[in-house]
Amino acid sequence: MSLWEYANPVKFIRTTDKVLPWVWALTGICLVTGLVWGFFFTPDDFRQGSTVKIIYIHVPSALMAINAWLMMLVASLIWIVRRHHVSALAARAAAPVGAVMTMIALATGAFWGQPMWGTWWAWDPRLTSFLILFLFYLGYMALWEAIENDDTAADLTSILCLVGSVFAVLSRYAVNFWNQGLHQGATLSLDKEENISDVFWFPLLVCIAGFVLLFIALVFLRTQTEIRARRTRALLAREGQA
Amino acid sequence: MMPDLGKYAFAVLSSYGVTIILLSVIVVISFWRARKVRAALDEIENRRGN
Amino acid sequence: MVLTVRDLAVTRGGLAILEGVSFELNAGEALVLRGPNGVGKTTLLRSIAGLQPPEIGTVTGAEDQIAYAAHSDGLKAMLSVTENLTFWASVFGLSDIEHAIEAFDLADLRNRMAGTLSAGQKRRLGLARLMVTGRPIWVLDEPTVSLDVASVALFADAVRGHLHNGGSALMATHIDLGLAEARVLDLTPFKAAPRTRQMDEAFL
Amino acid sequence: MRALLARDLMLAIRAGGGFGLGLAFFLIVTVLVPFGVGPQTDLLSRIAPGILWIGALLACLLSLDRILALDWEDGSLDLLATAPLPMEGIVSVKALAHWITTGLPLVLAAPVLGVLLSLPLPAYQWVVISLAVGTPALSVIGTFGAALTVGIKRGGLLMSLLVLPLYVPTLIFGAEVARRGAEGLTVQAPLLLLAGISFGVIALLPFASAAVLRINLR
Repeated sequence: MSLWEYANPVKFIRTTDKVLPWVWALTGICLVTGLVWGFFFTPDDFRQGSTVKIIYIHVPSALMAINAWLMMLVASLIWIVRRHHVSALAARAAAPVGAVMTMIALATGAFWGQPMWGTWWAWDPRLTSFLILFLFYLGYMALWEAIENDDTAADLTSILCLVGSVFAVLSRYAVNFWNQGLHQGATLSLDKEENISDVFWFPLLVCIAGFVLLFIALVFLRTQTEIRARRTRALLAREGQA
Repeated sequence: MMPDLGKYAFAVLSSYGVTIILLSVIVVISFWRARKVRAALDEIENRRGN
Repeated sequence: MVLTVRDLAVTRGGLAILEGVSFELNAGEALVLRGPNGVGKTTLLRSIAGLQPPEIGTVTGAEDQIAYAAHSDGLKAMLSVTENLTFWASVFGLSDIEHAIEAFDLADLRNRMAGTLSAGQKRRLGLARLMVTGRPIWVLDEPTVSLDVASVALFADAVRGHLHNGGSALMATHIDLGLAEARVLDLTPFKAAPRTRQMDEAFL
Repeated sequence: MRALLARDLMLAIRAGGGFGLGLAFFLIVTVLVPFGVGPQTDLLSRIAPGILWIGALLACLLSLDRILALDWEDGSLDLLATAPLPMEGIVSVKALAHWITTGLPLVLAAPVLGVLLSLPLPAYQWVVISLAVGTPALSVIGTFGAALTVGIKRGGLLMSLLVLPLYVPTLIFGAEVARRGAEGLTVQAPLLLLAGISFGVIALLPFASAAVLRINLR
């Protein structure tokens, strides 16, 4: 019984069908708890006032924006190496979710930046990197849509994802070099947890868990949809032939 | 019930608003498309079964 | 030089169209593929030429031996007849194009731009390209489209000369080339049973 | 390979459009910018390095779909794939031909157009050097984009969308070299990084382009 068995589409659908309700329930619990806790029951920051509440959506969405791309990268590699269809379809399913996460991170960043820095948008390295990431998501999705043959599309988008990842890292480097920026350093780091106090830290953790679960739930659901759509096309093609 | 957001109310509320809207959109689209595709597949499978 | 095709199955647009195709092509032999439109002649030839990986089965003896000619001739409108031929010859590491020009009666056209040629003249130029490649196995997809009777005869002579020199030819065509020695393989019996491609099998 | 390069160059000369198109576009961009931002010399001279880089980049982008699409349409690409040339070599030669017909003229034209934008005197050499180092990367990356979209009808817009984010690091470092040169600062760091990107993509990206092209041909 190896992990690769889940790469069988039927097995994948059967398993995720069993798991999905639980994931959705957990997602709901975490998101509602985290956001309500964060919005209603956390104190204001002495410097940033009530805007600190934005952290409960800004940080998790930014994390997921990057992690979604990483997940697509891993899925693309699996498709290239082992040619499991579920893997390619999961990458396709994750892209719009990642794009939405990027949009949320950018939008909340703008709303936060306006009162703090006095500007909606600054060409700060982090902001710029996320904008570039968003462009990568758009290009990736557009390429999937543009190609008719499913396997060709899977092959080409996987390679685009690999090449894109390299260039995304390069861009991150480049924009850092180009502008030192306004954005504060990472809020979360393992060795200095004290830079954010527990009052903010626990609801943030719950929110991150909620966003991760939401991502998983959405990717499972959307991958199922992609598998069914592919199966529909395969059946239709066979009918047309017979 | 509503916490006092002070002068930053607009920033905080619109952040939460945008997030909830965007997340709802992607969730609703995902479910809608899942249902549509599932229906299409069921129809073909039933046709084959008969 | 033997081209061996074993148990080949090919797909087009996600559907299996031919399966179990096997044949051998020896030096000096010509094989004509026949079959109704859509049976998969083009796809089969593309697989043999190595442009498309076959679904199942093997093609041996094809590596770096094949000169492929399809519906489009790969001619540049802004290059003259000589320049087009010289280019393809040098891509294949050769330089002599005179015999090809002669064989396809292109001598009068040699300085004309390819874009100003008629369809039949372009086709002749496209076929002359085969002769400058120096490759022993010609894989031809509908080589006689838009050729008149005289040109078809020229082409048949060129093929015959090629076979005589130890080459071989694999052609998909409808018309009679007047090549009495050519074997004929009808592809209709190899039509694949309705099934999807292996790749899609996982979804069924 | 040399034959392929010679053919592509000859086609670019004969068919026109090859050399002329990119240059004309570059000229249009640099002429339009002063109309857009106003004729103040000090402002123009400050943004001139960036404008020249953006103009060069757009001119490259515009001519990308000619790299492979023409050979795809007339079947040459199929025939080249069966020829004894490695696909990696074919895409590299195509990129080189694109650079010679588009990138090189842009490099040479940049100082002339710099006059129109009152480019500061010390910037001339750095604009030329940064373009000379950076435009090969633009051609190679562009060939990758062209290979990705070669089978798609009207893939031009899609290709721009795919290539644009890939151009970002090259543009940033290239424009940075030009800007620092204009301000008389040291350019060593961005220039080295720009050269690094160029060498990196020239060495590695053709493998990706070749893989993509093989997938598209099958």
